[in-house]
Amino acid sequence: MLEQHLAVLPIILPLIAAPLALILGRSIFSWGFATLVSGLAFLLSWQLLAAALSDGVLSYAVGGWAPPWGIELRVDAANAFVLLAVTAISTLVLVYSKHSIEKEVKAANHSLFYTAHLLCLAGLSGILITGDAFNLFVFLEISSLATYTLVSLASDRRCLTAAFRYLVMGTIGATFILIGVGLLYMKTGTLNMLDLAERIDLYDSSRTINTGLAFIMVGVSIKLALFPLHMWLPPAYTHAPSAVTAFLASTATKVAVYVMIRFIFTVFGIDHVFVDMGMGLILMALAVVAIFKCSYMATVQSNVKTVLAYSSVAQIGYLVLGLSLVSVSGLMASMIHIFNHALMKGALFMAVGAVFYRVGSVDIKDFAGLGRKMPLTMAAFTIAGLSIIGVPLTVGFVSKWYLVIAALEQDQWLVAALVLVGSLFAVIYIGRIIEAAYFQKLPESRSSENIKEVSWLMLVPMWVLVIANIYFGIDTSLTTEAANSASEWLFQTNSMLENKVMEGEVLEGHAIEEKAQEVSS
Amino acid sequence: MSFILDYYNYWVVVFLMMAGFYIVISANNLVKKIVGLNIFQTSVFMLYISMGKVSGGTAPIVVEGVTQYSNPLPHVLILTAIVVGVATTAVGLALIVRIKRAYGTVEENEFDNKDDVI
Amino acid sequence: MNLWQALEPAQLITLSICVPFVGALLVIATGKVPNLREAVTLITAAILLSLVLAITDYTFLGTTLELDVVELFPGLGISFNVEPLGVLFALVASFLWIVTSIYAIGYMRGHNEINQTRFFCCFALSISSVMGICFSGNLLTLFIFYEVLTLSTYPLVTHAGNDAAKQGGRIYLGILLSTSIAFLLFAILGTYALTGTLDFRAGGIFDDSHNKVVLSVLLVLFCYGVGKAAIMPFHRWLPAAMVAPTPVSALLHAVAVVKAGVFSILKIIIYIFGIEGLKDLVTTDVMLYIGAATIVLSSCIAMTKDNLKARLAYSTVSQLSYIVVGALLASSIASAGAALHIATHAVGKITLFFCAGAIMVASHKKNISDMAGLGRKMPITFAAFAIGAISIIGLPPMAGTWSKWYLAIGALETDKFIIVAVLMVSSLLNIAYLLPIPIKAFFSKPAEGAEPWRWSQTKEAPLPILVALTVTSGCCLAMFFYLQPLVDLVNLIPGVSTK
Amino acid sequence: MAEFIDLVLLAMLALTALRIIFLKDLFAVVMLFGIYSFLSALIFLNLDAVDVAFTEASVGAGISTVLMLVTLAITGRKEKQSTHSSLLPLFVVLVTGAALIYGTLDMPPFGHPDNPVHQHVAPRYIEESPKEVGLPNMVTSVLASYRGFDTLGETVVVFSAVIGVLSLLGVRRKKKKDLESGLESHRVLHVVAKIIIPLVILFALYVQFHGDFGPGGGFQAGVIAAAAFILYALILGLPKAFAVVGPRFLQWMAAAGVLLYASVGLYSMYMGGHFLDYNQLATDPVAGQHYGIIIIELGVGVTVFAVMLNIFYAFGSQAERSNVQ
Repeated sequence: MLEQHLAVLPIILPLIAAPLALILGRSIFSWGFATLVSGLAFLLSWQLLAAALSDGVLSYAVGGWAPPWGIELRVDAANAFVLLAVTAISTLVLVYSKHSIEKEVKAANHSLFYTAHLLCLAGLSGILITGDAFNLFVFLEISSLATYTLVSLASDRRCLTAAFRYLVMGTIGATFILIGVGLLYMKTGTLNMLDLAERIDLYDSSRTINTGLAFIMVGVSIKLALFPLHMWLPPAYTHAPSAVTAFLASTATKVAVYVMIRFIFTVFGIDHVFVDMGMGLILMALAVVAIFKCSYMATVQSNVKTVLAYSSVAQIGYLVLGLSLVSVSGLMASMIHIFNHALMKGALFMAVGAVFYRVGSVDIKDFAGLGRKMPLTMAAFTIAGLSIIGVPLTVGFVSKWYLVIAALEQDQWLVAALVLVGSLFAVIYIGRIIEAAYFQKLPESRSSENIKEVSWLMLVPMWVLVIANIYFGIDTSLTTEAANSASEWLFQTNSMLENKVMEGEVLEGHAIEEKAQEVSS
Repeated sequence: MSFILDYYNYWVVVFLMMAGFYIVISANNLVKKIVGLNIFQTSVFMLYISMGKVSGGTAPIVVEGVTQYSNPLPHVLILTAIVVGVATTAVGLALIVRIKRAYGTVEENEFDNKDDVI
Repeated sequence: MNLWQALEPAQLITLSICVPFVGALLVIATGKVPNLREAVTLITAAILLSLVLAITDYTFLGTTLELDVVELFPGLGISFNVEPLGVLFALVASFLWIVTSIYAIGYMRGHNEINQTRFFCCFALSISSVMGICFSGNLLTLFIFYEVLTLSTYPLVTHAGNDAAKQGGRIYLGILLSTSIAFLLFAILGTYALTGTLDFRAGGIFDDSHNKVVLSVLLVLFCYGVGKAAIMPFHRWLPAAMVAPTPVSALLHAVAVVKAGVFSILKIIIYIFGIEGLKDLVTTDVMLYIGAATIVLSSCIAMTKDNLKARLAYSTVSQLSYIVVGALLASSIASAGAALHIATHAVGKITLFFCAGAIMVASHKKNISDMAGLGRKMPITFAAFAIGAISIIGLPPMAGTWSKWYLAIGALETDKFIIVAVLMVSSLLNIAYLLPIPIKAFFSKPAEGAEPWRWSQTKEAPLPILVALTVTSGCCLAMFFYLQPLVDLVNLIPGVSTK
Repeated sequence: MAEFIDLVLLAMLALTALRIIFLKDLFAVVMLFGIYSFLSALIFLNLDAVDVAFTEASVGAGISTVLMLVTLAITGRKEKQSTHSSLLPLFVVLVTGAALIYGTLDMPPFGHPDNPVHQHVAPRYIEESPKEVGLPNMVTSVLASYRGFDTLGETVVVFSAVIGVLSLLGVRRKKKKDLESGLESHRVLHVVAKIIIPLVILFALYVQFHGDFGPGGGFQAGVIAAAAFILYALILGLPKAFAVVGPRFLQWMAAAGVLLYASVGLYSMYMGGHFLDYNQLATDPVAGQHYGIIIIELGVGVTVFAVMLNIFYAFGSQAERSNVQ
């Protein structure tokens, strides 16, 4: 029973839990329930990844209607891997959020908060797993609406304008995706991604298809905050409640990056996107500019959450750069970084949230002297910060290693050098904060305040992520294996598509996928 | 001429979309931005419905003696999309109400003077 | 002298890295009881020395010690491989750690420093990472411990916590991390992309199939990537690091950290490029002359410094480039000189720093101009200073003579007369900026305006400090007469010979 | 003829959109938006999309416009002159528009029966759905069965909207009764309302259960039923409406609708099928489809009703608060 429905459960579990969490009403019940559900979703996605790694692909026809008539859910190593990261972070953030939320969100809204969190989780899982282009739009909107709500729940009024800007930009992005999907549908008559992939090649040079691709790319780029469409992200991350920022920073944009990968590699085909349309160069250029511009922006901010928000935009540059290299190793670098960056940013934002919990503000000057007052929190921040910088034995180093190796493989020596030079900015923006925490005295005005370490409920999730930062920085076998099979899978599917065009044969239904599976096994 | 007949519908729809899009990104008032967003989306709905139309067809409800129906799938998609649109609108308007209460204004250029909008 | 025969030889590597690490943890644990904490430090240092001596034994016996710890990337991980050059460096570092620990106890207490526990803990951590660098079996491992060393010494540099210390720390971390990430890591990744391996191999891992232009670029990247070697223009961090307490400057910024830098360059040249392979690269000469320029320029800068530690720092910059130049001369005898210079310069320079610290503790004087006549109050200190200075200059009967001798012969052999000239000029400059200090201290009168009541109270520094500096200056002398074990060790390095 | 109507409507739409761009009076803008919505509903009708037209009329011209008007009552009706240049937006729009026009050039011709959309996937809906699902309204079949997962998502989107609105605005029960709210003094309106409201609710029920055969369904029915209560609240004031259905109850209703929908899916899983596989609900697949669709449409209707009404409550109580101030 469970195995049979493994693909659909991670979506419907939080989906059904969300209204129940609302009905439960009391903050503590909703919290416990949401955490439990998210933990279950994590276990399920663990199973799902194991199944995907051993069996290749799981296809699930919702409603029993075979694709392309019904909606298909498709799980492969790639999305199962991202899903694992999303559910893991969600669970940890939920554990963390109990106290954090008590401080930052009005008591009346607590159960709404947990409901919205579950809705967001359901939306993100749906985006990852679905194999239907329009269904993706629906889940995108579920997660987006929940996200706007979550951002606007903070007590500072600035969260409202941030959420509004996010809403307008996000809706424009979603509408662009809707236009793109519409154009594809118009030319192919189908919405199933695999079916789309097969039919798009019949109309290879069509202007309509190209426009559709462009609109989907721009729409997704807004959602993943690719420079220069990132303007919504820094205010949203800065003013949202800390638990929300920790969750969003490590999941939402990653899911959007996956959507981009999904469309490029399994729908349009890399030849079409990168060779015919020349997107590779555009993406690469934007990614490099993002790395430099936003890393620089991060060094001049005074609010630590803004610093980390700009850092996130820069890190998205690394993700996009990896996939723009158009190679198995480049894609693998992106997949690994999706996972690793979630670990780093989750830990960093949790640490910052802990500081907010005690100090009530997260300006750099408020970090002065916290190294002594909150040793565990600041140690967590330091280790995760070193990970962002890319110091060896942390996940950041692993990501950077694979990305640079991938660039060098393509003889992109300049890009490789830029990646490394770009990461130097992290030394500055993380260094400023650490220096304030450890080598500045607590201001006189604060010495009377009772600043001490936060409760274990906040520390445990934070440290789980920190330890994961180190563990996966040393034992890279799990991430490497999953990312590698994910990217190989994506490339195989893609090359199958292209072979088909070359041989001129038209494969019906899911024949391509079966072929790809044969090759992989 | 047949070229124009084939495409005039889409062109006008594109114009409408862009009118909505322009309102979203140029309007100063937040309510007007939401109006623009709605116009933008409604026009996209028209794009979808246009592609579902079959000349000489009827609404996709089984009627005796009719063989040519318009395509029901775009209709289904747009039903969903309309709901998504109104949901976004409601949240957006709720945000505007709160912004008005918190800042005393809903004009974009007036925030800049008030230190808050990044 | 092998106390550890019961153990599997390869485990010695693990132990030599773990012992200081565990020592660091114990220092934290015993932080509340200073006497116990210091005892822990000394015992750890003694155990480490015995471990390294055991490893030396094995090296002379020809036993290969190898250890693969963990695989980070497919086919590539943290692995250790003991070779003679590393053993030489490990010997120097572990021996001087004991001496410095004794010194540090006297200094830190005499100076009433704050945060002593953090100090001793980070100190032990950096020694642990130095051991990692010594025994690293591939570039990745070297890089990892190199970064750990940078990070664990950062708190030592910013120890004082005031604005000057923070500024110094920023420059220190900024330059070292930046160069290591932007150049060294890039060079390592480039090497990996070209060859598919990062292992240190006798004769190097590059062969004729690799593009010489790319290799030339890689050489430059490696040289500058190892920022700890302080080749101009990336030398600014070393004077900046002088804000640290003197024991830190002594052990880390005269021995462990800076030597880790030049050691890395030497190791990369010998085991990655190969001494032979170096000869074909166009940038070898370029870097050689940059190194030569560094020698002369920083000696000139040193003359202008009145602050004793700053002068010593620039002297260090200059001396480090001797080793770089020796390595880049691409001759077996010059390389031997470079390797020996690691040891001889270490004992000489640490003596000088010890003296600087002793003066600071005893008389609170930092500037050379204030030290006139001080020699009569602190004869032992200034005598040691004179010995150290003569060793650095390279005059008999001090240790420094030998390494400079070999370097000069190497330069002559390769017909690089400019380098010979540079070595001569530099020695003259050394005389000019080092010898006047003890001479003035002994033979001049105190300057006008010195506070007489304070002057009369000045006496020699505390006993631990005197013990330490006597030992190191004794070493300077002893190594002139008894250098043979080290020479034997150096001769074991593939492609390197003193003959 | 149809093309001609289409052209006229499109021209009117274009005029409306242009007028909205330049108008600064927001009340007029919102009213024009209502008109725009109505016109597009007419276009949908003209293009055979009766269900969509129904929905657009009730949502775009109805609920959205009402919400915008309430918002305007709080924020004021004048847009101020923008200080920043409008050149950049114009440029962005022109580029986007040019891209779209470029994209239209390879589009299949409008209304042509050989277009890919009519050749792939859709034919099965048209030909088989009356047999497989057993409903004459293909839109309902596709909506509720073939793409039932989308519709579940849609219901959840609506649910998310109410979560957002409630967390932002909250519904306040008024404590003081002294202030006269609504239009209580207008006797005529009372009488008319009392006649109309039951009729509207009856119509909503009709739309709810007739959706299988003609245009309509849970979504439209929910909106219409909500409209009846909104009318009630407008005329008799929020407190009286709260007495009939309170906001708290509506929250539960909204949750219950989603759960009802999802439980059909879970039950079909329990019966051994896939999620939302209605064939499992009864021994006869077609009957099973019918049961499934009725229940999930009910779930949609309940949720949409509760959400729309609750959103109105939230905005309404805010507006009253600003009136008091």
